Amino acid sequence: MSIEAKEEFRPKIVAFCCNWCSYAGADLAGSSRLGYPADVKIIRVPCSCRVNPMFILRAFEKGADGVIMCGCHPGDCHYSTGNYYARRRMTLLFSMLDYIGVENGRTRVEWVSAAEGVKFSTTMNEFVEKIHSLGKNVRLGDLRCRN
Amino acid sequence: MQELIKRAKELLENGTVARVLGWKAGDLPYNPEPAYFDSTESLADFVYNGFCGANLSKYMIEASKLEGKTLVCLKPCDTYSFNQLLKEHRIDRDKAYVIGVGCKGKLDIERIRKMGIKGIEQISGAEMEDEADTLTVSTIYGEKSCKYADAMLERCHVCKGKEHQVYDELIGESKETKDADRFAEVARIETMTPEEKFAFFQKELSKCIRCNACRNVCPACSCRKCVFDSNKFDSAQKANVDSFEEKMFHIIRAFHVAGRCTDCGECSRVCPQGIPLHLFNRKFIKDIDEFYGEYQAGMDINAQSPLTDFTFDDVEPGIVGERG
Amino acid sequence: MKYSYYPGCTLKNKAKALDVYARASAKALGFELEEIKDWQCCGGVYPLGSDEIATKLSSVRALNDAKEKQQDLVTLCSACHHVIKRVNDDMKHVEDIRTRANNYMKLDEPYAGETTVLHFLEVLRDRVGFDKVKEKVKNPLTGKKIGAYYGCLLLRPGKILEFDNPENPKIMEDFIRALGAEPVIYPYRNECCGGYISLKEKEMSGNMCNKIMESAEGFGADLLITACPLCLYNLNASTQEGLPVYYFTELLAEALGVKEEVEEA
Amino acid sequence: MSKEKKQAELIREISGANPLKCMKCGKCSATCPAYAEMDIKPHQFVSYVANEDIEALVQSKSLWKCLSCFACVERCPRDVQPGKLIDAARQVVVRQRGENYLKADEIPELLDPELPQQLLVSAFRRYRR
Amino acid sequence: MQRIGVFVCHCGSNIAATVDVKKVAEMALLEPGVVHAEDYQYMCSEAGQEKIIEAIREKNLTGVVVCSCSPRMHETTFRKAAEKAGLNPYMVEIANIREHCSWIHKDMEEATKKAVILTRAAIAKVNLNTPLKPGESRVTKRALVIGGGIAGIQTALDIADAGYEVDIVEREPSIGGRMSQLDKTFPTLDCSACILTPKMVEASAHEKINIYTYSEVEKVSGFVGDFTVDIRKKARYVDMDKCTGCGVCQEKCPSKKAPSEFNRGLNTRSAIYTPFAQAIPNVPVIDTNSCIKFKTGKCGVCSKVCQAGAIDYTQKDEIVSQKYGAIVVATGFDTIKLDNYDEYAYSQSKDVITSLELERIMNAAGPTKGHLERLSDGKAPKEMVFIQCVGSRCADDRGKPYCSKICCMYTAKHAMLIRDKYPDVNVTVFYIDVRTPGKNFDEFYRRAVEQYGVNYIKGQVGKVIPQPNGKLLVQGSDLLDNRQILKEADMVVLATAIEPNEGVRKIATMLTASIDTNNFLTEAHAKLRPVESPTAGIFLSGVCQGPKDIPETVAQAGAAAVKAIGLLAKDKLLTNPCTAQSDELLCNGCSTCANVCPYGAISYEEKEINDHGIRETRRIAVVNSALCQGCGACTVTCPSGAMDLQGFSNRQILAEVDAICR
Repeated sequence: MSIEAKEEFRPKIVAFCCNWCSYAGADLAGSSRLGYPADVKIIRVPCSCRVNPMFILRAFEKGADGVIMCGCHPGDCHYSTGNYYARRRMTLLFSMLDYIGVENGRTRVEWVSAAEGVKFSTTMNEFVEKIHSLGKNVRLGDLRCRN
Repeated sequence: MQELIKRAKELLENGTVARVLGWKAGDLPYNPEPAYFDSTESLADFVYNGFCGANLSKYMIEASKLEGKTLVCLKPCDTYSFNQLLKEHRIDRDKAYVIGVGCKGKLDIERIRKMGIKGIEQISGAEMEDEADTLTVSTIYGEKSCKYADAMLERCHVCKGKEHQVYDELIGESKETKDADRFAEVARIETMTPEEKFAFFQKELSKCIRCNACRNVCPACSCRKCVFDSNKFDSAQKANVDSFEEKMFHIIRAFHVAGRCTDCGECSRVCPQGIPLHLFNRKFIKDIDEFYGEYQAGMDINAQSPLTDFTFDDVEPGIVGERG
Repeated sequence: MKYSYYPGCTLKNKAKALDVYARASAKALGFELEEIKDWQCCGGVYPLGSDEIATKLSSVRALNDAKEKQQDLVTLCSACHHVIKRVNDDMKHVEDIRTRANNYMKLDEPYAGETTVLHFLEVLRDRVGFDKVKEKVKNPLTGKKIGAYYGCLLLRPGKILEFDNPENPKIMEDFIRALGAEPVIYPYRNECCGGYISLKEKEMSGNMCNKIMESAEGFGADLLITACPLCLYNLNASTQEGLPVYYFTELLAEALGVKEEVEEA
Repeated sequence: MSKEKKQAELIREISGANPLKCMKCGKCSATCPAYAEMDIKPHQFVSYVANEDIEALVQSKSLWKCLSCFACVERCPRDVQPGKLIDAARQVVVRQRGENYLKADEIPELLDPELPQQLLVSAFRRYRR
Repeated sequence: MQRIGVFVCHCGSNIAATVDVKKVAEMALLEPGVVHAEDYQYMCSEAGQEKIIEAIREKNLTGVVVCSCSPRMHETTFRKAAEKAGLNPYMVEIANIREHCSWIHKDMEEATKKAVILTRAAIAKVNLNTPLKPGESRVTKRALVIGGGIAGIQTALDIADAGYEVDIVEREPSIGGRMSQLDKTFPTLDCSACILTPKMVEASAHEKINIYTYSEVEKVSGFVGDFTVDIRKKARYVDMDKCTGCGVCQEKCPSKKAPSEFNRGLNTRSAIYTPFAQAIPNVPVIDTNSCIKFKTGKCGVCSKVCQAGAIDYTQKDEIVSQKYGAIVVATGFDTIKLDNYDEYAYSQSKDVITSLELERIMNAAGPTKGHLERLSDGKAPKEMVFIQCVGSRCADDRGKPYCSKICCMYTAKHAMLIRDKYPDVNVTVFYIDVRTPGKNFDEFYRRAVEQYGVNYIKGQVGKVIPQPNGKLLVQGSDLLDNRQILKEADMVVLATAIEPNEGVRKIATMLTASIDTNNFLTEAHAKLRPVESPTAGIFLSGVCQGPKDIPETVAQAGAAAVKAIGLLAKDKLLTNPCTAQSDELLCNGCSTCANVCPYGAISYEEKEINDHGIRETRRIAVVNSALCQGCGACTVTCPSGAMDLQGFSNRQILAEVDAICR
């Protein structure tokens, strides 16, 4: 590596995981030693329907480069219907972010069951790779910078 | 207007209503403002003309707490907001006597100014009774005129229709003024590159001075205490700094009213900076229509709002990336 | 109904019968095959290598031509069908191939697998309907016991070709029934005839074809039908006293009563 | 990286198949219609690539006996797709050595009047650069 | 300001090998509110917990962060320790630096950095934690067992023997399940019916057990200790009380063409039928799809011949609603459909059969009265080929990715039984691996080879080719001899993969129990809580959780019963205090929250409110914390932010976000 080489980009990635499926899926990825980059930090929520769009916007505003939400597969929600509401909320939020010019790849929803350690790990690897390809998130931190 | 005043007087006199919620003339010919009239005498100040754009439904929240019934004048589009507030138990139907007033499109003074008409002293042609489709504006520079339709608010060009959704009686004729596609501008933005989109919104939002006029006027923003003023989210407005709500205010606000916004257009109408705020709300409406089927807030009081509803095979959030 | 049609080189030459009977039958059944302009040979085999682009371009051209005309693309020869269908699948699902192919092609609008590729038999089954075909049959082939020989290229890989159940197909049997004949189901109908191996290893493909013939004969077939010129060649060339083998379109034309007019023309 | 390792990698890349998924059930060899003619059997192909034993593969006459009939691809329960591996190996040979299994001057004597174009075209594609 | 103690666990080397635990503790001390930080070998050990207790007492801690394994492992342990020291247990948060950090990262520096951030987030959360107190809920002392196979029967018997009421719901007209269809069982070759029927009888005679056959679970609501379940009792058209089980109706029924489900469709049964002779209850049902009376209105023979007058064509489905404290799922399995495996000619030849069909053929009550014969021509076979792993261990979407576990053993059993009874029949088994982990299992398989001369060939079959002469040509691999085999056989038996019974996904959804991509119900912990669902009050018995043989199923059924008994023995349960709460000063009373609440826990009240001196009556949302399960759906839908979730409040989550993104 040359001396001028820029510091390697290490994205900040927040993952919201529901307690019953995805958090357990992440635990399974851990106990199965299925690695994914350390850039991903998980926040435990009871259900994907607990994830307020404000949390996601806040993460971006505070400098997150990507936010992913994981919940139980539709139909398998521990609370029966939570992920269905979450699905609508996130669809609309992501669409809005896309609309204001925030790269769509920075947000993602994935349904990961407690048995899907492999899927959790692959998803996170993919997502981090995607964020790498998008680079640092400047837009959401920057929406109202008067130039 | 005279018929309206006459009827209001009758209702006040026979005790059906305790007050009238309408508009009174402002200090300029084009800025009438919402007002209560609690006596027949006070109705002398009552006006109803092309500049009475203000949506009075939201005032019914406070009026519902007052003694007696309130006569409220609602234009066809205002009735959607009224219904939505009814649905959310924010207003009391029994406390309102709704007169559906006619509407032939409301005027936007900014549009008139943009046509280069400045120094306005008098405007004629804006009265409900006026048949002509021309506005005559006398200015300090002499008399100018323009087409009524050209001076209309953006929202009137995409009018939801001349039918009142709720009323006790109707007074006055309404006109269908729709001559544009409601989602055309949203669709245009959707086709931009991310860079263009961002530049567009950054430019618009940078004008915001956080005066909260949009929030104050919005019939969906009727919370007793706004989350931006609440410490529950650590987002309370302190100084006007480069902080969370500063950047995200309009997006969060749009999300809060998603599925509840009737697209009444008041936010854009009152914005002193002329930010096209309705473009946020309309984006949600367009998405909701496309993803979950057409839905008009305030139309059917018993319909389930799209954000408190679901189907087992709703689209996945990934659709956003897939449709490009 | 009009379809774009990709005949392929063999059908312009040794397998004219496959082509002309198909066209005549299509006319009788009320649809038209519009041959796409300046088509180029598909290459005969699908280039399996994921880094092969140039060899896929002739298919992309044909596919894009159909797309521009907003028509489905109909094929007849099993090999062409196999190649074009798989290239289309690549264009639809493999980003790398799509990008590189489009870079070569320099089209106004990139091609991304929009065209539907249909084999002539699929048109009969899914668009015309075998019921309809049956109605139009003038000379039912009653009493004929016909074995369908599918070969490999129409069926496999099943997930991409989506032609029929690759291990137990029935489209040709249904076709045979529609013509008024009796299908003979025999287990070797989806086993390989040897394909291009016959160029250098006649004996090998001969053995394989003999197995097919024996099996079909053993289950009582009087004749075989196929959609592939190479299968027909191998089956004919390598078996001395085997069953006669026809293109399925010839029997179709016969049943529809248009065979003679073709032959006269 | 050794040459064989490179070639093994190239074969994996060209074929898009992963030999490590193989569970050694032998269904490919049970399926192959050209089995008898092959010196290296289809299931062995998979382990040769996995073990990066490419020289032997490249010498194998099996490369030229595979019919591309996709029966092994269709039936493989592990999605290893031996047929693709074989084709990729064939590609490696024709590309790197410039060695054509079918030479132009061989052709006339192989022709017969009934032979369809398709056969020539296919054989060319499979056997030559 | 909180006084927070941070405790970093080494977990032996599980954490300490990749995370610099000292550094984590050191960095934690720099965070606001942290007054104590230490690391220790095993925090969950007695000594580790003691350290926490000591620190709470000595340093007057108001909050605790334990950096350790997943909260799903030891959250309760540490909360209990805190409680011992007099701290509200909900003032404890876990930073998961094992499953989410040390186990998935290799680089020490990187893992340590991440651990520091995860700790920081937990500290930020604890700073905003408030003491919570769980409520109480009652326990209904009755259990429901869904499925009346050997798993369900065993579970029901064990729970009932402990003195609790149990209901079994069985979809079929009789209990007995898959085991009742088997002829013999491995590795002892007991007759399956001989060991099963006494259990069936015991269950039906048990005073604490109530059996609903020909019934299905329709709706489930409630939660652990207090489920309400609607059971649909499908109309039998036969009065259970009047019927004497004489069987005359079945004999006289003129419609005898319906395929027998019990015999896997290999023969037929009458329209009014009991599935098999030892059925419990021994009361037939009328299959309206094949009954002439139902199809044409004419017939009525069964009604005429029934001496007891038990036939009732007007019977309707009935819904029974019942309360339960615990629910055990024992829905069992079926063999997969073989549509994707036509290379084995199952649909082309009657002589290619599944192993379960062979069980019926070998059984004296089966379609051939127990004679081994070809279904195509009734001839006795001379050559039999068994193919293993049909649809199991598949990486593509044709089959199942898992090993079905029981096939190796039952194939050895079949091979042995055939060689024993018909010594002139040659038996060949194509296998990929022979898997015999179990007591006396390998010995059993070796007996098949050594004593009975079964020919085992390592290699899969590529194609089964029906021959014009009626024989089957089996084309397979012999990998050890490196040759392709062509073997002519009279019958081919496919060791077909098993899959969870159809409909289990629907049941899982009703129970909100998690289920994996293969439709097996997920256990609460793969190793430590194998018979419990992550959903409290739901227990797993038998193959619905994963492939298993009979002894394993019975063992698991007993284990599930014990878990259910443990729950039913309690009078009251502590409820999760992490419930939603509405801030009455902020609530608009708009009813949006009630719309999304899955538990109907939110209602509205007109309440006198004092809002900073303004007194008014407002419509406000009230959460019933006994019903609220704490999902949080309401909190996000609430436009004013009045609704918040205790333990996962908006401010807590935002603090975590901020700490991570800092």
